[in-house]
Amino acid sequence: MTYLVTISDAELFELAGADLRVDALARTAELRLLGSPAETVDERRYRQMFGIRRFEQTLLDLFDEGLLSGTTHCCIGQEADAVGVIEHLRPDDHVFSNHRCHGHYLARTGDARGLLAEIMGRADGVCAGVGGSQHLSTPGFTSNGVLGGTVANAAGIAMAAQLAHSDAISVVFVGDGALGEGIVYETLNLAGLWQLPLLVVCENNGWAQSTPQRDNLSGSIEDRFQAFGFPVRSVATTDVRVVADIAGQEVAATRGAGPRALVIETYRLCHHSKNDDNRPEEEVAARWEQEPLSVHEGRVGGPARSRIEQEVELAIAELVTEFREDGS
Amino acid sequence: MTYLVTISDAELFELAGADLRVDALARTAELRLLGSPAETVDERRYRQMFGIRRFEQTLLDLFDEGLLSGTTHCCIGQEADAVGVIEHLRPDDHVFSNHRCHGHYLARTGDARGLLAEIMGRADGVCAGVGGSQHLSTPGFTSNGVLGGTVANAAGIAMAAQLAHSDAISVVFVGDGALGEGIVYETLNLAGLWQLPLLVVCENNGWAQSTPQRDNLSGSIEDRFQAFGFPVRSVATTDVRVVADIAGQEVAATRGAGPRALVIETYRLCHHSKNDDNRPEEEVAARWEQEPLSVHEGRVGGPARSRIEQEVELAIAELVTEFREDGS
Amino acid sequence: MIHARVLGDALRECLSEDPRVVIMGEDIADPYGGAFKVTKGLSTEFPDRVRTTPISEAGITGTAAGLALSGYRPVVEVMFGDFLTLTFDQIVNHITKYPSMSAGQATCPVIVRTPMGGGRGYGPTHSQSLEKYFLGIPHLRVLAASTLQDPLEMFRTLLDEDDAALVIEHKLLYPRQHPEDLGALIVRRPIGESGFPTVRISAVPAGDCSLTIAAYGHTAVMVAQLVDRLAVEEEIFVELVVPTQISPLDWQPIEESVSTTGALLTVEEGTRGWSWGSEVAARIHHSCFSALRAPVEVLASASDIIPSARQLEDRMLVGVSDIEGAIRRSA
Amino acid sequence: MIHARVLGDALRECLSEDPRVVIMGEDIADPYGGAFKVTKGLSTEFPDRVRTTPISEAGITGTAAGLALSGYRPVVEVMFGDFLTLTFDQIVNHITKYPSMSAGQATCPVIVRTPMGGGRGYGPTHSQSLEKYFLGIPHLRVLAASTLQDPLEMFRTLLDEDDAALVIEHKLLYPRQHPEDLGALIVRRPIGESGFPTVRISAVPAGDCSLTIAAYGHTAVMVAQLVDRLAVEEEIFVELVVPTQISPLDWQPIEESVSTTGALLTVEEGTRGWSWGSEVAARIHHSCFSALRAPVEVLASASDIIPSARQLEDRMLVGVSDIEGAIRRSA
Ligand SMILES: Cc1ncc(C[n+]2csc(CCOP(=O)(O)OP(=O)(O)O)c2C)c(N)n1
Ligand SMILES: Cc1ncc(C[n+]2csc(CCOP(=O)(O)OP(=O)(O)O)c2C)c(N)n1
Ligand SMILES: [Mg+2]
Ligand SMILES: [Mg+2]
Repeated sequence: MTYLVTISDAELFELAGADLRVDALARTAELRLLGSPAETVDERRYRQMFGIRRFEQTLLDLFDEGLLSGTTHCCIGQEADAVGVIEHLRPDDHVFSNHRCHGHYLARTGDARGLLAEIMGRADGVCAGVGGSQHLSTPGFTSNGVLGGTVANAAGIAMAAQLAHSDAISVVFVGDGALGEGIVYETLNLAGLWQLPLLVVCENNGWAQSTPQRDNLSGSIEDRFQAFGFPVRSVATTDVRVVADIAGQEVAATRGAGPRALVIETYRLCHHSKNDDNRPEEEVAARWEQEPLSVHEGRVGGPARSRIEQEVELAIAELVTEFREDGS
Repeated sequence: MTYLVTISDAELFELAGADLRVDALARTAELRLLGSPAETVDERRYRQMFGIRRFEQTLLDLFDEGLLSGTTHCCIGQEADAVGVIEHLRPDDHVFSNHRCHGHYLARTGDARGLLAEIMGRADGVCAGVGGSQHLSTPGFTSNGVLGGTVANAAGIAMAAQLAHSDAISVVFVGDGALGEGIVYETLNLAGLWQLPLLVVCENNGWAQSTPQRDNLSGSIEDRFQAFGFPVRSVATTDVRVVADIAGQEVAATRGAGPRALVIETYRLCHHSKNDDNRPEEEVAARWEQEPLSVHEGRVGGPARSRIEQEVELAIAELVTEFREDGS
Repeated sequence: MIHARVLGDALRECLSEDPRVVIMGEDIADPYGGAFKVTKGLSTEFPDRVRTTPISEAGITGTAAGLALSGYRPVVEVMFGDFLTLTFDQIVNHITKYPSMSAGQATCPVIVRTPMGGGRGYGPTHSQSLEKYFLGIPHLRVLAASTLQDPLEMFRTLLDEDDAALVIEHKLLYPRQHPEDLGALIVRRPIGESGFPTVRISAVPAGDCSLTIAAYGHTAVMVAQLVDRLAVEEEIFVELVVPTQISPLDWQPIEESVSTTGALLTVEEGTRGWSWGSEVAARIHHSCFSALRAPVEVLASASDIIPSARQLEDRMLVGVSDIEGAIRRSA
Repeated sequence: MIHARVLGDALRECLSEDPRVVIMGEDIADPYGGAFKVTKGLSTEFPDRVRTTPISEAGITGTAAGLALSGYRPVVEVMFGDFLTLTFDQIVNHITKYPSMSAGQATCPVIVRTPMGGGRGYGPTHSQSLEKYFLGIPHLRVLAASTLQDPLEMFRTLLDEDDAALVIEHKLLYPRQHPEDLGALIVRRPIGESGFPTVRISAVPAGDCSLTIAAYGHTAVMVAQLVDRLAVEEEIFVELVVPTQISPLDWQPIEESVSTTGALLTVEEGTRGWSWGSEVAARIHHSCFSALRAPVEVLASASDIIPSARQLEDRMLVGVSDIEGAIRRSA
């Protein structure tokens, strides 16, 4: 059996026994990458990012084929955020995500089967086909396609950890465009005031649907967090190592402490959803030069890379074949 | 005939002819202070602040007497803000206010009769008794008791000026507590982005109803405005001269230009509404030492002060007598 | 004891019994204890779990949602029911969605409580009864507290279940004695005492009543007094049916009553048009089509804002004389 | 021409005719032209008055309110009807309040337009028909566009008046030919052509119909096709009544129809319980009590969220076969 993506490590399974998450783990173990213990951190990161990339590219193909319907938002180009941040989280931490949640979900759970089934509207999807692409829920992970409100929800999860005297943290991924929503600032105020263990990760990809940042954002993202008393770190990178280093520090600093913000300047290389990209072609092309896989791949030896890629491709192919057969 | 409060000057009447405001002026002229042309700026400011003070104290007395019902929020201690800011406005500017709006309304219109009638629920009130204490509306002035949303409404008024290529501005008074509302930040973003001629005057009195600022505000008020690209001025004063100087500059800078914020640190000396003050007595007592009338009164000669005080007292007394008789 | 204290004591009891309970709201902490004093004393006893918040209705409610997703039982106080509008997105698109869109994996049992109602001259934005906009939201319970029911029973039942709930209270009930003194009236409660009972009140046995009146909250208390007075003074006998949960509604008690009386009047303080009574009329006229000797009458306030001036407010809101008139026309 | 273009052209016409018109919404500017392309081209022609905004539904609507208070005629596009929840406070406590609470001194004629509806697999938060929560808001008009009406006429009427309005559109109508091809059906419009006409559609003269169906928007279009098919294939004759303004409602056309047919069915895509049809049933059963030979039937979707999976969504939302079943039972 091959596995697609991992977030697991020894600690995860240790904790999971005492935790609701055990169900989710069991249900989704099949496509969960444990990797061989011999796999390096760089290999694991590559495997995860490659897994997310190929998963989403497969989704887009299936859409084109007419096998999927509805809508979907891929994170092609932003995989380093999901992987670099989430590798630092424990099972009792919580991730809140938005419309663009596949990468976060896969990095968090490895559950490619549950996610593909979900997006295909199958009863064995992680939310039985009810939630669909943007509404995922499993212990330790929630997403909602309505922008902004998730930040408040994530703050409540942080407050729960605080009330329980746990050092678990709550991480919320939010786009630059969603910073238009007022509830974000209500929450920054509240989280700052009550010193909730909330890490806001702003994936600043410079665009919101069709709108460039210059047309929807005034002032500065970093200053906004700072103005509410959040320590802010900011980085412009698609390098998973860089993300992981800084995210590791931020996760650690949030644990048992107050809220923080991490702003990652990145870029979405795919359409906003399926067929709606009006950005200048040169702009997109230039960003392909820095896409996370190519930035990172040199750190993984050729043979290891081929093995990982083959395993991932195979896992996805098997899944697609299986679902295709079910559907026919 | 004596007049209570003024905002008028030659310019006002010049413009008013071409303007809707003429109705409001006519309707309320009776208690409008034109003052003698000989009256100095300091005398006029004293008259206005004294007028607001005595008007509100009278309100509270009438409440105790049972002649008024419902609720009301007085601005005793904060009169310098209303007077010092609004004296710079033209008839075609607009003032948006909140629950604590009597001072703003009186400084803007001088319409003590319309306001008292309104709060008493009389058909000749400025809003026919429908709006009541916190929902006033007259050309150039609007208030709403629902916190936060008014800032967006005021931005729309600024946008109207901008679209009309007018250099009128929109001024909104907002409390420190209302900065909890998300729509405030949605508006800051929008106003910053579109460079709307909006002046946000934050009356930072350190309390929101029963809640001290340390329990409801994280970070810094000034930084919040700045983070959205607003130039901010900040001043801690109850001196109408100081307020007027800085407000004059801010009003001028907003005209035909983009949004700005003026934060005035001040103090409310009365209850939040009628009977709900839980602040430490010493804290309140200490602030009485700096109340705007006593800070300013030395600048008005004794005889002028007596004359002004008598005129104002008389005007209010006449009004109360008249309404009392109507009611009996 | 006054109603506000009964509510406060019920909340205190919940805080004591159930460590998952967390109360949040604007100005709810001591010494102030909330705009209507319901939470007075609670923050002193439970400082961690009774929190005064910034003025952020949406943010608080959204935070409560997160707490609820994590197994806590947040109770949000919205200072005036009028400001529920700011929580609407959290209620419709977050709180009531998470359990269902996760196919039952998540629960999000947020309780929002808030005072509705006019009669105090607070004007257009502090006097409304906005519950009608929250009726029929899938997966939301809407409950109306009054001096006719026990709030502790209601809260305990909510804490035993996993549903999101909006509890509406009424400003005019806060200072009122609780429980309501119903004198010689016959009061029937469902056997087995559900936490959300539908209380039935009449002066004579239901079989002798010529009209069913459905009402809740403060309006129901007004009607109860009329039931008594009209029986004693004029021998007009009606049965009042007071549901605790007003959406979704248990139709059975109303149907049972109407099948005997043959006529139904609904009364509520909110504005007319797509109001609580509309659905009641639609459903009861359907299920009791042949039993009804006249169409269902829906009495609600004018479709307008609530003026500040007391005399204008009185004219605008459904009052005792409006109800009395409607009863006379229908009974 | 497709419906989306007809809507867009109507807006273009309004922008040309009336310099007070300002359109604001998320991603509405060219080249994108809005999530559903209704505004395509408009920002190029009217760059000052057609503005893409940040993602701030409340802020935009509140800003529109200020524009409207200043004499402009803002038209806000909310990208998905689901996000109207975020505008609720501005609509309830600001926009509809200013005119009335100023005793008529202010006007605040904001128009909010938004696509409702499912059928595209967009899932629980992008498929809802939330209009029911906006029905009966004092001083708000709620209008439903469809291929059966002329949106230009509607917008022009709104621009001639001073009322705030919510215009709901439907995602499934955008790509549809407009006007609807009604073949041989008899279509009656009120004489004098009000801007908010109630259109009546039947295969045979109304007097020969055995059921009135009230519906709006996309649902009305579905019903219109059924009216035709059932008449041709099975000689079931029903009259469809389609109001443009769904709240407040002009009762007269429905009453007139029901007084002939003796039966009424309402159909809507929103969830059942305190829905559009509830008020229709409540009012019509009252005004046509003796004319009705059976209770009014209210058909709406299940009181649940809208699943993403297409087969689950189909099952949950009112569809043609549900309507057909209801017609067979009632006609
Ligand atoms: C409340 C709300 N308003 C609007 C939308 C529609 N919408 C979905 S994604 C999106 C753009 C979000 O941009 P950003 O937050 O930068 O995230 P990105 O798509 O760039 O990852 C918009 C406008 C929504 N889902 N929710
Ligand atoms: C949306 C909303 N939430 C709550 C309230 C209740 N309320 C009225 S005034 C007030 C305190 C406001 O504090 P601040 O903005 O500092 O103004 P101040 O009273 O100090 O002048 C509160 C909570 C309201 N009017 N509107
Ligand atoms: Mg973005
Ligand atoms: Mg304050």
